[in-house]
Amino acid sequence: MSEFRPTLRPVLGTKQAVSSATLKLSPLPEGTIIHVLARPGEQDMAPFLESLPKAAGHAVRPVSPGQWFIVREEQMPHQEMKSLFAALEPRATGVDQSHGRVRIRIEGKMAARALSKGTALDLDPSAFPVGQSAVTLIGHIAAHITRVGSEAFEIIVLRGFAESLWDDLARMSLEFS
Amino acid sequence: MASLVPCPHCGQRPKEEFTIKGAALTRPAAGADASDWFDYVYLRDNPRGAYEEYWHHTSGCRRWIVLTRDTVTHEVAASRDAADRPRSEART
Amino acid sequence: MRYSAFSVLLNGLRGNRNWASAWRQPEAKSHYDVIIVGGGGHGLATAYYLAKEFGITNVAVLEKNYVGSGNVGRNTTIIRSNYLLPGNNPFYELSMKLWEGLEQDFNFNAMVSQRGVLNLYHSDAQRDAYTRRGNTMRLHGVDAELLNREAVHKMLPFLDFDNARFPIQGGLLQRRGGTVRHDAVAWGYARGADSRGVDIIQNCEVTGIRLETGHVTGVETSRGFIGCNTLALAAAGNSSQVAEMAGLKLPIESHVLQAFVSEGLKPFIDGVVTFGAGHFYVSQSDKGGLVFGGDLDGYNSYAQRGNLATVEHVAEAGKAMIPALSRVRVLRSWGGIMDMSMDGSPIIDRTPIDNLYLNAGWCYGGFKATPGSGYCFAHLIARGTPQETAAAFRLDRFQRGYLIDEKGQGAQPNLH
Amino acid sequence: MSSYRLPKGGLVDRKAPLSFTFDGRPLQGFAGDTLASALLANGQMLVGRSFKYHRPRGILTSGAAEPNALVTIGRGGRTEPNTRATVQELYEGLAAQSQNRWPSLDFDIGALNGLLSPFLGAGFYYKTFMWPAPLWEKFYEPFIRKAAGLGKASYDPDPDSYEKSWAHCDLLVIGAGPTGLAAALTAGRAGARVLIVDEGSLPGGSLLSDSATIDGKPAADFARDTSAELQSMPNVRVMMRTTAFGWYDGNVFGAVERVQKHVRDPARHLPVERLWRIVARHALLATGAEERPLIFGGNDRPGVMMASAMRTYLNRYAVAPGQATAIFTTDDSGYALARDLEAARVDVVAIIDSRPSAGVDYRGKARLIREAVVCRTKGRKAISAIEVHRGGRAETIAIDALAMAGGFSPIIHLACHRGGKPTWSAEKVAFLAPSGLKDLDLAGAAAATTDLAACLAEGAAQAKAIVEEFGWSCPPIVLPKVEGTEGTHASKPLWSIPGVKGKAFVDFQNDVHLKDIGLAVREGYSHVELAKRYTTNGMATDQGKLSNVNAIGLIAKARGVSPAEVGTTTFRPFYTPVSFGALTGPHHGHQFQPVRKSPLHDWAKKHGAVFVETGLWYRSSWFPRNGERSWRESVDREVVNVRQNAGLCDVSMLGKIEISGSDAAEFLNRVYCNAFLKLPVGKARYGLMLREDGMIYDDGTTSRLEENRFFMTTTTAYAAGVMNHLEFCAQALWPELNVRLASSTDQWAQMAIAGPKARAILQKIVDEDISDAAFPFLAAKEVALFGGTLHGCLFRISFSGELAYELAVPAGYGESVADALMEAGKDHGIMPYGVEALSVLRIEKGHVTHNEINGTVVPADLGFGKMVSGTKPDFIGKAMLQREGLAAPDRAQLVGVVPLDPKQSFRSGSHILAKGAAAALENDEGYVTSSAYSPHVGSTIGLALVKRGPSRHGEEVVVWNGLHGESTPARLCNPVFLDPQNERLHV
Repeated sequence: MSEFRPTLRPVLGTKQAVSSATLKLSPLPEGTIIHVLARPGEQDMAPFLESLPKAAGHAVRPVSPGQWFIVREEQMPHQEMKSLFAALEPRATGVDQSHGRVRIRIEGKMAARALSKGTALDLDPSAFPVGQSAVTLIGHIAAHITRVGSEAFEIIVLRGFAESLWDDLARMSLEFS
Repeated sequence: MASLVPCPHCGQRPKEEFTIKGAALTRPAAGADASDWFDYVYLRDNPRGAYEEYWHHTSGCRRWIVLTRDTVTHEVAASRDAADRPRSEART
Repeated sequence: MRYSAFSVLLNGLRGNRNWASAWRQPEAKSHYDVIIVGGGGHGLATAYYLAKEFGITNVAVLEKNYVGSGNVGRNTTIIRSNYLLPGNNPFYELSMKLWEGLEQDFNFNAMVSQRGVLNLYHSDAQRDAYTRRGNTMRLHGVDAELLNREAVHKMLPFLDFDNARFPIQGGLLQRRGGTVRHDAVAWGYARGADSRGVDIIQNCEVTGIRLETGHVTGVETSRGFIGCNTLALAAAGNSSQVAEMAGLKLPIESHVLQAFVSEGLKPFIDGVVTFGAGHFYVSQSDKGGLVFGGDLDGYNSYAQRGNLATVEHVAEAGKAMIPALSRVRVLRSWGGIMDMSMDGSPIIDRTPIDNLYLNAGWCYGGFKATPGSGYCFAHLIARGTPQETAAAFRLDRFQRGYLIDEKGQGAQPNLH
Repeated sequence: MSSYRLPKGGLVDRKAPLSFTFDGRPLQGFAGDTLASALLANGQMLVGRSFKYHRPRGILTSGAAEPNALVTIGRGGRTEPNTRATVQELYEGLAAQSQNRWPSLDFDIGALNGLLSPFLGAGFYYKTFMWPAPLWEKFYEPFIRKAAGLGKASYDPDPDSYEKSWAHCDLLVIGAGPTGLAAALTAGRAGARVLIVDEGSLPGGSLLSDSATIDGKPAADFARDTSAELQSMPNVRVMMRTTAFGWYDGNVFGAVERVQKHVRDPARHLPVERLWRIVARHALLATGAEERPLIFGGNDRPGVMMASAMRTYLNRYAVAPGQATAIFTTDDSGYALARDLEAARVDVVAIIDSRPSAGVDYRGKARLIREAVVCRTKGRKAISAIEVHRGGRAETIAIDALAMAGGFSPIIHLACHRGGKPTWSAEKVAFLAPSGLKDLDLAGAAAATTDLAACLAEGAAQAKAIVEEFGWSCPPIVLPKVEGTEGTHASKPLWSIPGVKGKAFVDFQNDVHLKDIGLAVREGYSHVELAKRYTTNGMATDQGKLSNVNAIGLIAKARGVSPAEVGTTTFRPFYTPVSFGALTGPHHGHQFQPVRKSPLHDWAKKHGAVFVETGLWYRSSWFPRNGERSWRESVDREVVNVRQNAGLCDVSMLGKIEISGSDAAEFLNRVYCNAFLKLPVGKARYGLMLREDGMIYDDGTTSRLEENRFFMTTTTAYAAGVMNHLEFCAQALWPELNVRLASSTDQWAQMAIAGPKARAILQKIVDEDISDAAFPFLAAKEVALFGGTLHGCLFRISFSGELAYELAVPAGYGESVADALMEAGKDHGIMPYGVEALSVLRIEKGHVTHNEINGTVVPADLGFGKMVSGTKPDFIGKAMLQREGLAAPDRAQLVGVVPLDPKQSFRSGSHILAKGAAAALENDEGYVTSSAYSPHVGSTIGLALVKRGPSRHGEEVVVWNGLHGESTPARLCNPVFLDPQNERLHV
């Protein structure tokens, strides 16, 4: 069946974006997410990851000590990913999470207020500035939050929970939509 | 504090983001005799006051941490990553 | 003074001026045959049965606070004998049988009310587990019924049968299970023991255990030294602290378990119901409050208070089980300190010190076990041999590998 | 006469009339009214019946402490019993019902209990109802239960929504009265993040009831202007209708916001209540004080009211309590009330002051009776007269309303929630907050400061100190000028009143009266906790806000000690009751827990799957087809088809963990009880993971994809637990090992393709050669699909006992690949199969799951004894596994079991008895862990854990299920019912 072309089925494909003057909730394309795990004792690899030649158009998100996500809008070809993984060794291991995790964007004046209905993070810009990431519970679902703009957040969640989290975020946004 | 837990990596986080294992004891060496193992697995000092225990930031950074917490006031005196060996390996 | 309808009538007509004190406030003697540490339910029950069943009356119960100031006054008042393992079930059934005759026995109305305990199941696996449990009960002659969804619906139509995340498939029912007015249990045993000569000494904290050549000679207390031939510890919640005074380290952790009561309501729910898809169990007191609880906070604690995360966790399970609870208001929450043992089952045994006896590790089985625990502990102290239904509650079972692990969670107390 | 609305004044909006009903009677109020003020304005003084004696009760307070005026409001799923009329805001169409009366509020049969009261004293029920024993449950108790309780809850589900939210601030101010407003203003102007919460609908607290002027304008206007300034600050958040109900560890406060409890038709996009968890760097309690009742005969009669409440109704709601009022006071607050009443042209007949002299100079018209007490009231459903004692002389004075001022108790509730004990101040005649509290202070009346100007100053000063501590610089404080108020000096405690006649209530709602307290002390229940529990004093819905301190005073008097020695009962959350709805937020019904969806969920759906909840997942149980009349038919078909052709099963929810690093193999060697060090690259191995206590924790296959890269699978149920456990081992036990763990459960759509035709089907989409030679049993590797357009992992492992593979592909392509496999297998008769069929297949093969791995079995119990490495120096569980009990000869161990008569059946959970043995616990030999109908065997088969099981193959036993009245003769046998030589795996 070498003529068969498998088709991607985005998990939030059927979800309608929530949009109002003060809040916008939208699914991000299922592009590339690579989980980078440094070996124990390895020093901060963020600069190295930022500098990766292949990293053009990538963003690096801290996850936890010695762990990062590399994210980008487009899918990464198999070979390109293989060579990226090779470039990481032996300092770190790369694990493909492009399908294991899904990205959602929530932005607008009320985005932080809406998120506060789920997370205990203090989202005041003084405590959670642009570029900062954290893994936290949103309601009952664990997710990775990054402030990507003064009033914009990117949320990364496990694929299996993506629909539930989306529905929760939509409910949390109701007041502002 | 058992309401907000100071994660050495993530700062103050709510209890529900964590999984609690219990007494932070040092696992005996492979060849240790049965009584050491029994002590490690089953016996607890269960003190009133300062207590070292393992918490896991399950819905956060997923690191295991060691909290030094008071079992009467719930105040947390210290919090460190479990991989950072305590000053003394001596079992309490 | 014996309590009866007549005595209530008579004293009522005399303006209730002649009621005697329910128990004396004696000064401690210098020496007793038996000293029991802990004036909670188990300690008082032990004293009561020592005096009544085994004729040992030169007994003191030492309580650091007031009678019943521990978990006997801080629980959700449930009694049941629906245990899974042969090591547990006969003991809790003995306790149940004692509950059934208790009030006439100690002449105090503790409002023993057998309105049934129903454990809901939501999956085939839970159903099978309850089938196994129910059959253990039946094998021991304990009443048990496995209800299907329809039968549960008929019994409790207001549970969530329409919109549940984890639909109710049925439940395991023990009709003889129910509730008891918790404080009255402590008071009834205290009054019963006192009337048989036991000295109940409140505000008397044990600060040390005096040992001579591996033998207990007495206890140091906030009221001075008191000697004894036999020392019996029934200080659940603080077992580790008291045992440490004798140099013993126990397979026990102290954890806080919260309980709650709602505003008073006209009859809303009759028996006890436990949720199978979350941590929630509820009954309604004779006063009208819904009394409910859930899971441990999960951390070691000696503070009789918990935190909000657990409160919300319990409330969520409650409304998931009974949607109509939504507008019912919760009045008060409190915490009890559980003696959580390493396999979830209790200890009633001798100790390496020959005249020191231990009653501990009740986890949250403590209240329902009160009469059985008192009787079996008294039996052990009086006869030197374990009462047959409590024979498995050995202190050395952990070391020897004969565990009684109902939940199969292993050596992690906060999971039992 | 009765209460009525004054022609002018108050903060109600007379241009906005509101209609409401009480017990069906249509009444009118104004916007700004509470239900209580509106009832009083309509002359409705009788609002409820008491708990035990069903005495007529009126409105006692104007706030949260109200013990009497509890009503049921709302209809259907919005029914709210026990609602305090004193805090419920009036809205158009509000329907209120009185409670605990039958047939009507005016004529209540229950009132007969009053006649029996001599026999219904404290704890009477502990002394009787014991004979004959059976009657307790059959008669006495049902009667008591029916009589007890207050309002009636509805069984209808709640139509409204709730939510939760977090908030963070530098300073949390609790209470927006004078003290709180001054504090918030000071901290806000300094630039700190301030959150101020108040349970009321308007900021101002006592200012709204005060006739004083501040900087020349009415106190209420000062409150309005101050809150307006606060609202305008970006760093300040004012939250009204929000009650802080609890103080928790970490300086976290629980609060509930009543977003839409003051409207008839809640807007759909907003919750009716919102639960807040507020994280505060510091908190200031400005919660004010509660006035204490006085304990004289008939102090519960409608028309008797707290002095401060009467003043609130008068000044804030323009409601007069009556036409001839009297004031019974022990402090100066009574005189302020007298002045305001007279200003409103309400006749004050007398002021009865228990003290020889007042701290203020009263110039009003009322007759002033010093060193006197009210010892009883008269009247039926409303007060008509009081009996005043002065010296030896008694005098009856006709009145229609009585105010009582027994002194003030600071509201320190929250400050005591974390274990601190209140301290008694003889000087202030009050219990004060525990000393040495961390990150929390009290100010104003909550700290027993009573003078208005002093409260404003104290609030500002405390806030200044706090924010300066945090490093803000505070602009100088300008205190406003307060006029028209006198300080109310501490009252002279008057715990019990000489010559009291009739029932003098301490706890109004629970009908605990003076004699009950005395009785409790006499009977030995003199410890404050015992007295509470014995008399139920302080256990009503108001949690003793009005009664506790008076009870303590009475106990102290009876015991001849000071209140300090008696101490208080424990203050516990909640300050005022909180609804389940608020505590639950959105997490109920289907939202109780999130749903975790397999990437193949919709694929299964389109093949007609019946789903079942498995943890948070939904798994497909079976795939019914037209003409199949029962689930058994479908499952049998799926099972037979796997054995004859091939089936496709979604196993995506198995836990998957990628383990890498140069020590990965060593790591696995320590976490599994069997050997993994030498597992070849390209091979999978079944592994058993033990707990440190030697019991089996979980099982699964782990494959070595590269020298230093492993792919572990876990059971679905334990996936999360295993990951936590492995992280514990890697981080806490052996941080020196170079190993990294990544959960990739959600990355892969995983399919089991099982059956004799599996290879033929799979080969159509897999590029590599997967012949038995090239890809034998337990082979594992990364493969290319569809000519290299997609890459995945292929494992030749089998749960069914057939030739089988598990294929993992990127989740987003899962459905597409499953479609391709169904297409490729069409001619081979491929069918989807669900977990029910999977279960039958594995039972036939004797494979265990968590039905058997029940947390109390060691490897040997399940026939895995030989797997346990004897050579490895260490692995989790090794040491404890050596205990004698875990090798005891009579341990329950795994066997198969079949009914002697194939037509007979048995269920999981049935117990095993020796043939002929009586059904008794001492004869219990074990139990059936799993059972199913086996098309292969042609009968029900089961797996069981039975004492000495392996040595008893062939023995006849009885499978006993007393719950269903079943007793099935059966035979123990080898647990492997199919292909014990594993030939089918290797084709």
